[in-house]
Amino acid sequence: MHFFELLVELLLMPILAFVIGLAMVLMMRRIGARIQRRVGPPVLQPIYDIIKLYSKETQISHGLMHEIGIIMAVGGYIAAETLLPVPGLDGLADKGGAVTLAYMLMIPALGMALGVGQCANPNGSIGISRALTAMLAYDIPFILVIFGVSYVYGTTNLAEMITIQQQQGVASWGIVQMPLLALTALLILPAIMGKHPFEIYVAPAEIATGPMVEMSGKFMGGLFVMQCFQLYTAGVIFTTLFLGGGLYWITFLPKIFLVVAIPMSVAYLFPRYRTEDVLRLMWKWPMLLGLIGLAVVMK
Amino acid sequence: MTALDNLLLISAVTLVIAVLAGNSRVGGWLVTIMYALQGAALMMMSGLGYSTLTMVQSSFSIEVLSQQLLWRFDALSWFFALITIGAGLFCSWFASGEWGEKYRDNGGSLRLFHGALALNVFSMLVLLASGDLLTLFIGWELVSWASFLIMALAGGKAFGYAMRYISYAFAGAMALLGGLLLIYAEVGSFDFQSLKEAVPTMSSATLWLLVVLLTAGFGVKMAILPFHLWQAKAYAETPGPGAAFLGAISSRMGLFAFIVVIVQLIGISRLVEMKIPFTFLDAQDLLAWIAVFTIIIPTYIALRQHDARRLLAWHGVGQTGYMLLGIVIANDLGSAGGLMHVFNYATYQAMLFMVVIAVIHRTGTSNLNKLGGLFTRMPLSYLAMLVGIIGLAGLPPMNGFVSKWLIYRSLIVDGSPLLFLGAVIGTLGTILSVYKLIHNIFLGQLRVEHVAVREAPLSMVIPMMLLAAVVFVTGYFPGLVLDWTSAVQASIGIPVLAHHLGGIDMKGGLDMIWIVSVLLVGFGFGTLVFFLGGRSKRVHQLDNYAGGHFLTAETRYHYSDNFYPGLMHLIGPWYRNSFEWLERGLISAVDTLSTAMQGLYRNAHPSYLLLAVVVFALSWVIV
Amino acid sequence: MNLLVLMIALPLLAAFLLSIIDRASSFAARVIGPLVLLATAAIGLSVWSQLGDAPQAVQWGGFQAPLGITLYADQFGLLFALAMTIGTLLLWPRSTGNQLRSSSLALLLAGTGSGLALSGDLFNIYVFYELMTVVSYGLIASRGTSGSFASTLRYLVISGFGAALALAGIALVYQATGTLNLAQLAQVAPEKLNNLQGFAAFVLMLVGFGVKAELFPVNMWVPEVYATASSRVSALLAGVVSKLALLIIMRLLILVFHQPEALTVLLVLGILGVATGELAAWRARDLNRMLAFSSIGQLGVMFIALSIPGNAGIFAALAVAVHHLFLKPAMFLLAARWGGSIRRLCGAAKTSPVAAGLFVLLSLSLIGVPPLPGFWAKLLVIMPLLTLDQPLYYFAVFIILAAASLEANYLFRVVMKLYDKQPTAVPHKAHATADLATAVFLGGGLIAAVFMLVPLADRLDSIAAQATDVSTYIQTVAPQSLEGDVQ
Amino acid sequence: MSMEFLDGNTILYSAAFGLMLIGIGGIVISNHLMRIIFGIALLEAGANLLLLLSTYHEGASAPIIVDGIIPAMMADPVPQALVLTAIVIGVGILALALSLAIRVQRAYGTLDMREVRLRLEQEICDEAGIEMPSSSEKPAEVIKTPVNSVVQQESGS
Repeated sequence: MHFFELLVELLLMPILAFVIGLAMVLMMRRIGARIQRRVGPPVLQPIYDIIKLYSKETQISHGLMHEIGIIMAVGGYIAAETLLPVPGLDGLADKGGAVTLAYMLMIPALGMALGVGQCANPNGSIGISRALTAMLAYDIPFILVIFGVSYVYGTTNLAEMITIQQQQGVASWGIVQMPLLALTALLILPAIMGKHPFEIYVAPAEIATGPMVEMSGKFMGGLFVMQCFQLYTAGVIFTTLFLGGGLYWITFLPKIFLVVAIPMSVAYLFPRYRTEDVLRLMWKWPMLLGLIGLAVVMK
Repeated sequence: MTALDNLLLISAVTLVIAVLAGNSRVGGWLVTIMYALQGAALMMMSGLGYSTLTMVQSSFSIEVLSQQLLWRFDALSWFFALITIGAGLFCSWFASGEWGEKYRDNGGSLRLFHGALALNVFSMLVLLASGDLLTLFIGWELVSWASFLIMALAGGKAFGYAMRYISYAFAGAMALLGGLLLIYAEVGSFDFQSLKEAVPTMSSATLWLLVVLLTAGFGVKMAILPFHLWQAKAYAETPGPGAAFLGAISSRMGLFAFIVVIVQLIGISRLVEMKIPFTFLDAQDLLAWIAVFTIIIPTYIALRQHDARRLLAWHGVGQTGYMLLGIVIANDLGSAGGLMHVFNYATYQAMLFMVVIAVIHRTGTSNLNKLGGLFTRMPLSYLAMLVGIIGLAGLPPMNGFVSKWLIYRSLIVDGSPLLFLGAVIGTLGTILSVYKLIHNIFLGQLRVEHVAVREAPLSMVIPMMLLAAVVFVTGYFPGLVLDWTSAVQASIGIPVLAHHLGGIDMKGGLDMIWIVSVLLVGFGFGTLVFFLGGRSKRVHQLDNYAGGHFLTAETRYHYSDNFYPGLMHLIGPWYRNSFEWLERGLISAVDTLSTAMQGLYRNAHPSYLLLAVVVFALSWVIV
Repeated sequence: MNLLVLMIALPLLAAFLLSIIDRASSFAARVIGPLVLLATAAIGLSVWSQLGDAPQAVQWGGFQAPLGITLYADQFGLLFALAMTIGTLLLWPRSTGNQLRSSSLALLLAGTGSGLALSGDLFNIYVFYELMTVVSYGLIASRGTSGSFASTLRYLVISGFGAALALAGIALVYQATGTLNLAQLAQVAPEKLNNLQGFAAFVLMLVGFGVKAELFPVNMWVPEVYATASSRVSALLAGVVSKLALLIIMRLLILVFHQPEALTVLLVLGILGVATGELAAWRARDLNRMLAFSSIGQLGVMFIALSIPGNAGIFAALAVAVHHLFLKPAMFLLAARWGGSIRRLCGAAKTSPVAAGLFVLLSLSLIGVPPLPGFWAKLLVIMPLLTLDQPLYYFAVFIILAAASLEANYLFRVVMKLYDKQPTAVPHKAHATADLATAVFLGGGLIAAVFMLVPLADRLDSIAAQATDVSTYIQTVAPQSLEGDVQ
Repeated sequence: MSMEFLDGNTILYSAAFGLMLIGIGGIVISNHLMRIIFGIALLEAGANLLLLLSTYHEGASAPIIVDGIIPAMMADPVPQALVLTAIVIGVGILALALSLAIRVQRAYGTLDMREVRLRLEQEICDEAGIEMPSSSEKPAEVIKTPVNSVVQQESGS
């Protein structure tokens, strides 16, 4: 029965996402290490980290909202993954398209923000303020990208986008049809993932890791899990929009890893941007590219 | 007696009861029950909301100046009346308990408050029932002055803001009157139908004049740009639940009239034909752009507010832009989104105002820099506000998301990237701003003076919780509201949106039942994952460290003022108060003219010298 | 129909006899004035009830129409005569000094006013008008302050100037037609006055009679006089006397002058009156002058209404005039205790809640908020203006609407002050009972009008129709053709 | 036409209009109250003359029918009657004006119209308790503030 199949899909999708996300975290760390001429962590390090965090003795909770915040952060991503079609698993892709997904992804962010707020640590609040500002910075070009892609494919349904790209071959891939928009998306990808060089909101030396300042034990563990989802989601969205998604995991996985790896490797070369510089940067080049890209595709 | 007669009669009786018994302890509850009765009377006409009934006439009608004045309800009126009465009910409920007693103890006249609220509801119903352009104007004026009354109740500062409001509103009303009389001059009747028939033959110039006049008239009430200055301050200073009521529905009357006259009678398709010379734009684009700027500018003004009520009120102005945008786009998605947003917005805006007023009730301030950490003290209020801000920001799973999604989707279908971008910029600003709101009030450090604060009384919490339930349920099952909007779409003659209980069935549709369910399940799994970890130790709210130092309760470490310094560093200089300057410029112009005229009257001689010479020369020539 | 003559003669006679009666009994002198006016009003009403659709004319002094003194009573004229009588009765001046003089002046005002309203002869109109002017000088100066003398003198200068111009205008008319009887003029006007000379005569008479009707360039006396005269006198002048001057202009327009240029002049002067009056009122700091300026604006609206050709214009002007007739006196009565700086009015509503409530009502009606009568009156003016489809008329509509927004602003600034809770240094005085009662009566009239809109509008329409019926006028005054008699 | 313009009628009309013109000039230009009052008198005289002239015929006899003989050309009696009335009224008004002028002179000690106007304005303002609106040193306060603050500002000061 379809319903049962769907249920299995819904269960499977977050688990897959989590596993792939873990691998991505590992890859990121390895790339970072290589650029800094270090060896980098062993393969199972991310799993060790999570186990370690969840089994810590000292776990300070600052109240109910602190806990709910973490739950929202993880749960929101778990839900969001079911909207992301991957090979063989469409999940809920037809129940809510790209726009829904974009807004679903704000729920974990909001959860984290609320949790951090409850901690009453000024550094945490400052971090959230910066993170939200950064979101304002990258979401504007991001939304341009989503609009352009939806307009070109004539749908906001991600599964349909994949079908279109798969059926019509590489020439119909988003990256070929709208290279400028793809470039825009690539530029803002590190910011969406909250990674280098747009991580002023954690700035350990300045605001003591910002939102993470009061996170200990499983709270931190929750955020770690969230990070896995985050990387995975970013990779899959870009792949779906521009790289034809994937019919088979064998072609799909390299794409998403590549998508995450490329901007990361380049981004590691840059120093951290200040908040207002993030705004300035995001509203200048990606916006410009995005608008030109839109003008091209809408012509 | 038709159902509409009953409704208006009950509403009038409510007004009488409010005036007679408003001051007594039971008076408020009595009035609240009367609102419930109004709701019941409205439900007698619920066929309007489900397209099984097209129109309910009032048996009351008079003939003035050889004009037959008519009152009737159609689906649009019914939909707006539902929101109006709902807002009245919840606000009156909210006001009837402790809030009212405190208001009275502080020297306020509860009789006047309930009276003004009932008058507002009554006049809005009269406006919604208007059956021709003249009754529309009469209702319009009634509504304007009724809201003036409730705004001015607080006295002091509120007088100034109410005065500003009425200056705007009356000028707008005069523009409207000009427009309506122009229609009369062109069409020869105030009848809706004859206007509709005459529109195709009207010249473009006349139509432009009409659209400008009418949009200005309606726009003042909606507070669209550039008439947005009055609203936030006036609403914010309205006493207690009055602010919630005004915020929820009052300026929606402008939208109602806009829909009736511009969308229904003149028609968006006619607007598309009206090109602006030397540009690629037409009248529809112009309106859409006004709507987008109405979204962006007030939202970012809201971001800078320090007062919770002002912040919400400014968002109210911004949210109007979404409704107008959706309705101006006028395809099935957009108009449904715009209409649905009216309902959704009313629910969460009323609730948010109620929370803020509950906070004021308990702490005595709505200054965002003087609050904090109230989550542990007022958890239910916090929950209501959380639901409200998720709705206001337009995130799933609340109803605000659905209406905004519809509007976004309509813009994608319409192929208007810049409008879309503007709408999203507004949403992002809203997210920033509402986080600041909830953070500064409920999260962070609890102030020492607020340690003893208790949860708001039940008379306040219950309406909030009910509204929160509405916000969530209509987000879960948007079909409930979409049924009504579809009836409205059918009745005003725009394409009807095909929908089901969960949302919209189309290519790239939306099914909120699935989305919300999966979100809830996701949260469930999140909880599971969370409790997999070891036991956490709950520390006291005031047990805090920063930079290795213990922070005592006396130290103010709540990060609240200038919450987004990075952003303000960049966009701060863009706040130039240009519209304030414009307003002041206009006032000084009138003032200068006025001084000149007084001078003219004081120095009589030169003027009649001129006249005498003219007259004399004239008669000399003749004789 | 000697009743008609009585309407004019009775108050005049009483005025002259008053000082004699006073010697006999001062009480009798005090009550006789109001009683006479009451009787006059009763006479007027009985005439009204007899009148029906047929106007009546009376030749006074035994001569026939062109030579004798003609009185012409249609509902239109009678309405204003009654307004004069009843208005004077309601606004009976109460002088602190010489009450006897004030009383006889008031009686004279009522008599001359009625005479003005009922006259069917241009020269009688001039005479009554001049008498009324002199009486109003007396009334203004009766307050006895140096300011009232000075403002009377300044008023006199403008008025004298106007009167002379009106006389010159009459001379021009007589020169062209050889008659001053309105009925005869109505007969010959189309051929003899439809030229530049006729136009010049019209302008001269408009300016002349316009002085009292607060017409734009000759209304400079208005703010000074209303600020210095006692409030009852201001109420009389602004409310009633100005309408009589308006009546003359209406009569002239209907019967004698039909040039389109005349309408344009009215329109332009009306627009200027509205614009200047309302703008000046916006910055007024005291209630009396604010009301004075606003009444200039209101009369400007009436002139704009008059510039609408045909029945609609008269109907509209009549409606606005009647509305103003109720409203302005009430406002001036309220201003009696609230004169002086608006700033001082803080919290006055607490001392006199009824008066404050009434002021709000009157303000709402004045700015034209439906469903109050002011709105419908305004509607009657604007609706025909827009159908005329000319730029200047559109502009007039714009001015009227813009002026209403200004009005809303400045009147509600006052209302805000009234309800302001801040205490003031000077305690507020409650209104005199008589003032307040009269104002409440007038305000009640406005509210009653809301419920009787339809019959009221019909009645005004029929009055306007009767007034514009030139042929009936001619036939009523002089059934036989007078062509031969004219030299 | 060219010959006619010097005939009696023209001269008389010129006189009437001239009188009026001088009268208006007197009212408008002069500042002294007496001159203004005389201006009014002249203006009225001119208007009366104009009224008389309206039916003036050179050489007409008085409109009195003696022994049933109707003169060939009779002057129109109506304007004459009217002018008489007008003169009476005019004289009355003139007297009133003069008496008022005396009162004003006593109160203000001046007959200069500008002075009187200023004093009058001052008196009205004093009575109302407001400042004179147009003193050149003080710029209007309202200009700097929006509508809503006019109310506050007035109550504040």
